[in-house]
Amino acid sequence: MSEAAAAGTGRGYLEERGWRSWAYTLDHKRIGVMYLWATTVFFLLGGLFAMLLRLELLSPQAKYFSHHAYNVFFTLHGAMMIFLFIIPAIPSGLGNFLIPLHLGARDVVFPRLNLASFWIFVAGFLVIIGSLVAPMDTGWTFYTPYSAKTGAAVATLSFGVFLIGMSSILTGLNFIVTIHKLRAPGMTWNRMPLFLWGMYATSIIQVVATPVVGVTFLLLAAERLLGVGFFDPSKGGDPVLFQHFFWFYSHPVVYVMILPAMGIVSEVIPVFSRKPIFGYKAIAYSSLAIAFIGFLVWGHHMFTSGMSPLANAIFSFLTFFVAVPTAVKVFNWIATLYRGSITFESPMLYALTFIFLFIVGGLTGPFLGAMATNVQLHDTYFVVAHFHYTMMGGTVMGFFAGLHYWFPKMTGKMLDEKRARLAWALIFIGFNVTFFTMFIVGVRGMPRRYAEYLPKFQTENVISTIGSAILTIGILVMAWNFVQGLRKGAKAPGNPWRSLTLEWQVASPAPTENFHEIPQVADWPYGYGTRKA
Amino acid sequence: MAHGSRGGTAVYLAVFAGLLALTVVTVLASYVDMGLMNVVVALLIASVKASLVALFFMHLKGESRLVWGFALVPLFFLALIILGTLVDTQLR
Amino acid sequence: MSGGHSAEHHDPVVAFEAAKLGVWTFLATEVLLFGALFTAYTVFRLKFPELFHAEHEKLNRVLGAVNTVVLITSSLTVALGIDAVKRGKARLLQWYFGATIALAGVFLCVKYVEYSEKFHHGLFPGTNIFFSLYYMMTGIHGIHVIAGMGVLGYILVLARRGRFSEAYYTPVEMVGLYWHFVDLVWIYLFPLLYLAG
Amino acid sequence: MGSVLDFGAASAEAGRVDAVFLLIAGIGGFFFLLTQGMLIWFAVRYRRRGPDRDNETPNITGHHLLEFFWILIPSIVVVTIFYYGWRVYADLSAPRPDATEVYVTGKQWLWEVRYPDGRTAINEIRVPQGKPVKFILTATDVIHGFYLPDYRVKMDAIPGRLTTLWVQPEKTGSYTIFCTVYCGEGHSSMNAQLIVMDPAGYAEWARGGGGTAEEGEPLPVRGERLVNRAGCLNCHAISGKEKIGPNLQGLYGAKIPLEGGKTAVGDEEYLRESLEDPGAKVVKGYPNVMPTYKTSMRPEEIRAVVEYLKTLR
Repeated sequence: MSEAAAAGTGRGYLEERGWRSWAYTLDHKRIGVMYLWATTVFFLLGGLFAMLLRLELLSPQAKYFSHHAYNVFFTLHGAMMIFLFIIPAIPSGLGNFLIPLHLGARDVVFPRLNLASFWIFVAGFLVIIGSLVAPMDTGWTFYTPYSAKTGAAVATLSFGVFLIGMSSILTGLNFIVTIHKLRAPGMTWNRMPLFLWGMYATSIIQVVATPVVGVTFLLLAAERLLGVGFFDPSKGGDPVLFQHFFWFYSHPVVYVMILPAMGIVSEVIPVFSRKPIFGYKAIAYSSLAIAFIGFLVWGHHMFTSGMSPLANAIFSFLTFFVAVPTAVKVFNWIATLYRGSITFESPMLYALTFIFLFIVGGLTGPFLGAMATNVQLHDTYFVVAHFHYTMMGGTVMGFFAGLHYWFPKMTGKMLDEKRARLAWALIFIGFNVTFFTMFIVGVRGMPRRYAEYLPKFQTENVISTIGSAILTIGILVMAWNFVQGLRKGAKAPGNPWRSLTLEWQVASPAPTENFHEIPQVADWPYGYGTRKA
Repeated sequence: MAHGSRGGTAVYLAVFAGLLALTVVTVLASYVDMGLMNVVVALLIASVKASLVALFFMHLKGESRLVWGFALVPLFFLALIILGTLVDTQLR
Repeated sequence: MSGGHSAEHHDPVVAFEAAKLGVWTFLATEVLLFGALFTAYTVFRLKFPELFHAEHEKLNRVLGAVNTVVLITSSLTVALGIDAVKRGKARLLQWYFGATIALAGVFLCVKYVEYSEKFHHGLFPGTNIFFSLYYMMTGIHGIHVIAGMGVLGYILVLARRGRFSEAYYTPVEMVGLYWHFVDLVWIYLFPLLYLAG
Repeated sequence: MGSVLDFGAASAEAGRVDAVFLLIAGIGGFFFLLTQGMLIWFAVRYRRRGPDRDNETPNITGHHLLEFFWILIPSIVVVTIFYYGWRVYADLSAPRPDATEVYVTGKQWLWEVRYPDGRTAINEIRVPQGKPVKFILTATDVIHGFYLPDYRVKMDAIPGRLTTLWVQPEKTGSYTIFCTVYCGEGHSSMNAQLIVMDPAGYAEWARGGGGTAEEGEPLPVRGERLVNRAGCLNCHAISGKEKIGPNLQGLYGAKIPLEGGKTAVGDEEYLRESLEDPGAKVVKGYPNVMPTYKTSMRPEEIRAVVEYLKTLR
């Protein structure tokens, strides 16, 4: 693709040592790596809480923990996984690392702002830790009036989430302007790697939706501290208004999570199929379409909240149209495999797993979009299963694909493939055992967020817990593989996957300023197939 | 970079005068009881004022389509959150 | 939101355009930040028209109008300041931006008078929905005014050090955009809270 | 209830919801087999057969007609599903004449039931078979969710508002009601029963003033029944591992440390007061969250509960 992708001859970006070289760095790659470390910690913490939940659910009675402890655990599991892991992991972590490399730029357009976002993120995290003195027990959704009344440190936590949100906004802003202004010469919009399209759509959501949740949390804090009553029915307020504000952000934000992961899959599939991506424009524009439609559907979280019948009907109708661009993507990925020359290295395994699990997550969506079945399944384990199939089966698998794919570029080391495949197998089996049972128990009527449950639901719960143990072992094997790869992985060549995107045309690990000379781009990055069709 | 024009000051002063005049108008209008129209009139005047500020003070007038896009897109989402919420709260 | 260490920024036109897009994107965020408050206003205003009518009479229309004029004037001085530096009159910029900061201070003083008068009459953020809205909207706007004074002051310091000329005034223009936006929000807050009850 | 395949719908309307479910499951199943089948088939069929093949893959970059169809077909399918789901829901939530009205109030953490004739009950709703029921829901503290899985319906109970939910009971029996909106510590214990009675039995029960004691039933026995039914055991254990409130065994006659440093003697008056005005003397170390039973239990019922508690020495 690139005529003069001047292979970087400069020093690797990891060469400089000492904590100052990290804490004050303006290098997007280092900032990305710092985000990845931070989010890894939260992923493991959030996973630990999930394990505690699954442990408790072995028994129908609250056996190991008090109800309060259980409630705190699921709140922290949700809040950490959402706000501290899955929202920043791909956009801020991999996104930071890759966007300038993909664009053929030396850095993002506002490097200082980028560093500031990272430290705001850390500050938000510290505030959230501070709120643990009276740990949250509201669920990650913070529904009023409960969150206005509970004894937990809601105001503190709100402030922490506000800071995280600010970091997210500034990152999104930075990426939008970077993609507009720093594309290398010849890099037209339709020559951009599809990961960038995903990131661009994601950034728009971050910039537009996040302030709403920010101010909502401020209002919640004001409700507790100043007695403001927007959400308090005794003062004439409306608790459902909180839900509108919350979901105006929190529905689009699931696309903040999934769109970049879809971008990663769109990168990985052609490389390991040795074939051009099928339907580039359809995949690119469907990212924007998903981001846009994603804004119109927040009410589908509220069909049982006593919304007006018209609002119910409109939101249900619009919800279904998210399915269309999503289906288009899935069809295009599958069509890319057709007549390829497919190999199954770990990034490809995870990318294919993404498609497999995301199809399940996607096809269970219409049950929740259709009003009649939504009213039955809302707030049951069916929703939990659907959410985890899309977010963990989707986003997290995409994230894992990305980590395995770009590990050589980030570290200059190769991962052990055998161990990676063992981890993949365990994760795949464990995930399905854990979460598919939740569909069943949800259809049978088990509500979510229950510390104790009716004995008739026990079989499914025990199976699910066994699955989660397998899943955990798989993730630990994967983590071990990353550690071993960092310590003694074989030295990575510049382009181990024979990819055509720009980041692979420079040395591994990537040089400090990415490109010695700004590359000239003459073609799209998916020109793998040579034979006429 | 674009350079300031000599006519700039005059335009700014004219816009300023317009904004002052509209402020006076809107305050006076608020003393006339027009029922629901009071809000409509107040918002109309405010929107004219806001447009003046955006077009001239914020130089939107001479900007590229890209910047116009960046300026107008959030207004769509603003309308969206207000209307989407009202479809529920007004029709319950 | 000024430049960085990379080679791209050596091209001042790109840097200026990028900074401008950055600020407009930031303003998009701000629109939605206030957007949630405007939504709450609309919802409750339609729910409790009588309350809004009765309570808005307790606000001081004259002080509100004075503050409107103050903010509009401060917007003018910012615009004139930017115009001055574009024409190479960097010293004039300092005067205009100094005036802007002073006007922002006046605005806050008036706000302080209004708040303390309301507190004196027992009207607090928790009193009723109208005053909840009044305090939250003007309060968050007030925070923006304070932040604006901060960045305007920073520009003033840089201007004193002679950083700006007709060749380079990117930060001046960017801060100007932000300040106009603060004015723009008030242009809506004033009639919604003080006039159209 | 039964197995996964037997959906166990409690009414014809619930059966209609199941039909929507099955329709979506059918369509979903078809697309599942189609997409996963192609995914796996392509992955196996087109695996790499040799390094030389890598450069010979065909240069296919898209196909407009295919793209068109896989935009068009999903669009038609989803609109169909939307319409069907919306129709069934609209019928389910449409008002019906001659309904039995039941007021249900969610409180942390019990359901208070009030019939139009003034009778009240806790965590137990009795309705006659064959007549539509209109639940009028609200809450006093936080949002709760009123979920009847056997009828496939759910509606939130929101403080300061009334929401409604309709069901058409057709079979007698007892159906579980869950709280589905997270509401704090006792959320998962906030269950209730919907008891559908045959019309004759219901009429007799209604005439009897609602669950009064059988003739000559000793007070402690009646009290035990009330304690089991009124949600007390959601928050209090009799003995053993504590729940949200203090254990019931040994309360009577004990010296009880209170919040604020005082102590109280657990006599009849204390027990009565704790039922009618729970916030007056809160046992040290426990949250002041218990609702009053003053309105939902009659004085003789309170007396029966106290007598029962006295037996737990």
